[in-house]
Amino acid sequence: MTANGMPASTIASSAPCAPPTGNLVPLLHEIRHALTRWLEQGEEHVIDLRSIPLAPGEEDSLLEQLGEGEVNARLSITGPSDIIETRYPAVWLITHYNENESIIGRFIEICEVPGILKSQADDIRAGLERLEDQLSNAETRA
Amino acid sequence: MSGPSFERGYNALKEEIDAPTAAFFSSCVHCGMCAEACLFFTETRDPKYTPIHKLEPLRKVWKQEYTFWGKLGKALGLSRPLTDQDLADWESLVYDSCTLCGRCSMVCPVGNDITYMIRKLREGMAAAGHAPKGLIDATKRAVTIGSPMGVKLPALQAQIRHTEKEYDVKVPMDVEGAEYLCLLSSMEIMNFPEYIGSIARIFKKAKVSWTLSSQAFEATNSGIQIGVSDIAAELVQRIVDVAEELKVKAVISPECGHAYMAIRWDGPNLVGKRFNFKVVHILELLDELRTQGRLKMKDKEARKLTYHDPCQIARRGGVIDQPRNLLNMLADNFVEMPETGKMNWCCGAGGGVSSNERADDLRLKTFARKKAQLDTINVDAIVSACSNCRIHLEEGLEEYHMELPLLSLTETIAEHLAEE
Amino acid sequence: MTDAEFLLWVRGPAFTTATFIMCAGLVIRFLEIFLLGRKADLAEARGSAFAGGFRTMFKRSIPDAGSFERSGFTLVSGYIFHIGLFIVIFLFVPHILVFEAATGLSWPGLPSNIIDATNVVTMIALLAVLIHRIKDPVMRMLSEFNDYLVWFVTFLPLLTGYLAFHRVGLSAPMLIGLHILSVELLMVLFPFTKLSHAFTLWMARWYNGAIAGYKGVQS
Amino acid sequence: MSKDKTLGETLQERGVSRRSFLKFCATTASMMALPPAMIPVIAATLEKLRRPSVIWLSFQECTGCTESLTRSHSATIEDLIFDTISLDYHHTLQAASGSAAEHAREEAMQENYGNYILVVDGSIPGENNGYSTIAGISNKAMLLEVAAGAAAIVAVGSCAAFGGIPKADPNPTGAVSVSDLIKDKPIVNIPGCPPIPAVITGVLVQFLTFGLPELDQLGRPAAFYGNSIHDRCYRRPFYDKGLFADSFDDEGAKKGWCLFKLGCKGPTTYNACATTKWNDGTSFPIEAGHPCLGCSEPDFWDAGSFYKALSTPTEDIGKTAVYAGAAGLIAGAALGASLRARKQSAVKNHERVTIDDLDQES
Repeated sequence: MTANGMPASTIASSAPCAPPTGNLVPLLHEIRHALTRWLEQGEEHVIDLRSIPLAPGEEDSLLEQLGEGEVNARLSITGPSDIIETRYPAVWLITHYNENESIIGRFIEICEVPGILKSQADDIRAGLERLEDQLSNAETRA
Repeated sequence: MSGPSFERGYNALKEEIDAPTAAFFSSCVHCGMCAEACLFFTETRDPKYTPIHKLEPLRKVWKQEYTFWGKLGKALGLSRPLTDQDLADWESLVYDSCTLCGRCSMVCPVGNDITYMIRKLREGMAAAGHAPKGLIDATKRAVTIGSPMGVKLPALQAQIRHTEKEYDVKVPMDVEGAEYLCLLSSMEIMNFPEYIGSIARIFKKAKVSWTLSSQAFEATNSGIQIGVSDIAAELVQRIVDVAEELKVKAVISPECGHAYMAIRWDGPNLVGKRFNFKVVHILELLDELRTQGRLKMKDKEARKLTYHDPCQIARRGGVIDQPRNLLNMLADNFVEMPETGKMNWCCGAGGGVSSNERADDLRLKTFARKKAQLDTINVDAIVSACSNCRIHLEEGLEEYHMELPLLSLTETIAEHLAEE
Repeated sequence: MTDAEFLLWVRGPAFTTATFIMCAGLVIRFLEIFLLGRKADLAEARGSAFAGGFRTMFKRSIPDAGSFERSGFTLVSGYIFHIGLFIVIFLFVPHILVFEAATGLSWPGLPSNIIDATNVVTMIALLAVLIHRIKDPVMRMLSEFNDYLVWFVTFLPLLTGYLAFHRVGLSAPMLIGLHILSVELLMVLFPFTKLSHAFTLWMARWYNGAIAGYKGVQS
Repeated sequence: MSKDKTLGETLQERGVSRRSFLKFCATTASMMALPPAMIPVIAATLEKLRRPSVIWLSFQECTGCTESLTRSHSATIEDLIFDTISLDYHHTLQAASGSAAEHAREEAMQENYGNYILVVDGSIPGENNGYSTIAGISNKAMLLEVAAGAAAIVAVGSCAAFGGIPKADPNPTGAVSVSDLIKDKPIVNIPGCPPIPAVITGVLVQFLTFGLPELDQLGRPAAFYGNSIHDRCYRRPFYDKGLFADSFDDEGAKKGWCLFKLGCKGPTTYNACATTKWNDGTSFPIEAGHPCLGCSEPDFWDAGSFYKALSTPTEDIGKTAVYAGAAGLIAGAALGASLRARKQSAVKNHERVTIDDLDQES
């Protein structure tokens, strides 16, 4: 067993069913390299899972191997988006859904916090306006 | 008499080309492997001695006469037709540097029988007047005198008298109804008369009914070597006439390999009819006598022996096992040369090369191949079965300062015959 | 003509034309040789012409030890490229489908990457053969335009096949089209060049073996 | 919605959050097969974009392309797309009809002359007006008229891009593609029968964001048509291993082996099906067990049977070989007879050679 509580052989043995494209292990290595680079240079990295040919089942297998960690956030932005920190800190799985809950995009981001999770300056500004409006309305009423 | 002419030669080549020739030329991919099978190339490294290259004139005629594209190319003036000068240029390649040994025909990966085609090319060369002087003279002697070496009957009779006296045997002559008509080569009469005594003794012991003929004792056939089937047929016909006249069951070819080829395989095709008698090589007959228990030896040859396969007997004639059976009966220490039997190297003098003085130097040069073969086995004596090979082997051994006795297989058997 | 139109043309009219020329040409070549005929042998047979011919047809594929020693390069490179050609032509699944389309016969193929590796080896062997042909005095003397042409049209499909498999440079339809076109060039030239040795050598070996077999001679 | 406001302003007005916009940019980049690093650039450009006018012309077509686009389930994205453009004329979709519709087209052309984007689906028939006219105007005349004022043309679907099914042999209407008629405008081809909806929208976004995209030899945006189906196919390892399904229900088919033998045109078909997939990324034909038809390639309809392997000849070679053999037999026999005659005459011309004939001197 590894420190993660996962058998060391899992990666190899749980290798996908159906025709393996062989892209799974390289992908995990890409994540490993990205983590190293983040630690050394603070460089962030994004992987678009759509851009990589994966056989049916391979993506599930990848998600299974990444697992779920401490953070699990759901955004409501024209259809939901799930931001999950995987078992490996700083490895984030971001899944965008449309309003019908169909997946329209899936990314792996290596960073402290995915940008989309942070509050955005424009939204903060709009929020501030709303708060001020609310307060002035309250004052008027009062 | 119209004399030789290019037209007659060209016509002869057109006559000679057949389906096998066309298949052979169609298949040659110019891989060059035949060169390494030819002792004229291996001993000189001169590319012009590549066997398939020696056939260029014949190939040209095939291409321009018997292929659609070749004919078209010739008609459009795209390819140069064959000229008399081409034949003249090729004369020495076709006669001096090919012994018709057939080794190239064995290694060709696409299966071309190059030797078969050289024989055909010589037909055109001779008709065009491009045969070597030595061969022409030998052929003339064969036709006019009855032997290429000019041996006449009295000479043979003298040798017979000498033999009968020395070995106390009778040499039957012109015996009608004998089982076998025995043929000789003039070299045997002139250079190796012991051969006559040897067969006389063997046949006496083995109780073989045989005879010589005063009308047709010569078995060699210069017509084949020079490449004139008309003359070759005439020479074969003499033997056929005698064999039929004496009502023999079979004709015995002498040791001479080329004579065997002439009478056994080419003979019926030259005269255009099947023989009503059999033709056997002396070694075939001796081996048959051995299996019948009619050959009894008094002792064995103590020397370490090897056997030189004459090309026309072994590779081209198919008599390979018989001499070995006989040698194993005769000797305890018989060893093979490397590349033996059907792949043996020619001595360098067959196919008319020995009758062609112009080729003498080249012939002796190529003997280096045989020397190299002999050097690997270190024997006490060489046995062979072809007077032409024997003469050239002796010359070669002398040229290369090798002290090796050279034996005739038939004669050696005779020497070891049990007394009774 | 777009790449797709080109591919359709080589798979359609061009392939039909090439097939017609090759098949008709080979039959003509065969008859051109065969109808020259040969005289019956009147000498008493010692062996069987049929057995000899049949044996030599196959036995001549295995050279004697002496030839291996003396013509080793020619033999080894020849073996490699001929076996390579056989594997690449007959054991690549897309090729088998072509034979199946033409004859209805099918057989199992090899994995594509093995074919690819074989193709590379075959090309290297062919290049070696070419260099040998240019450098060896005997082969240089014997060689004529036809020999180099035959080399070229044999090499070309291997090269275009490699490029098509690895999609180098051009679009896939163009690469596959060029590959098929190079094969069509080979097919068209097949009956009229030394390429036809692939068929006539069986006749040549047959005749050689039959002549020898009749005489009871080993060949 | 005003045409003068930037997209950023419009979205803000509608209360679409910045996060939503970032999500849109991320999924669009993914769809366009752009590296994730491009997401901020897309965001910055789109934000400042003013909605251009779009005129959509439909000629000899089956409405499959429009269906593909509008029936797509990823409604949000397409909504956003249409927020970025002003679709001023699309006679299949628009409420107005008859002369009112044509009037809308003319107005849009006049207002935005030289700046609007022309989208075309369907091929254009030949000279005979009877094949297809709209409001009495032949397709060709309408295309030439509208194209004259367009900034760029997007040919949607295989018909507009390459002539498609109407152009299939023997092409009864004399159908041609947009690029056959228009030579002086930038044309982006989005072939497919139909094209992947996300690709249609993706190209539009890419076009609006970065201008004319990088095109291949056939005028297709390299971002979507840069790889063949075969190159990106998840069944590719089976092709490499030589494992093929021989029929639709054999073991190989069940195990998901390569469909090459069943006629898959993946190796020569350039499209994004294998990665973008269909129905919101659910699947694509090969994943559903059917070989690629190559519908986004020129003349796909004429490439022999859909189920004939790509490597095989399209015509009947077996029959050709038999005919060739017969022809060869006849020609060969005639040739052989003439060769035999030549040889016979040589035999007849033979003069017996005697010893006196041997010496050239004699």
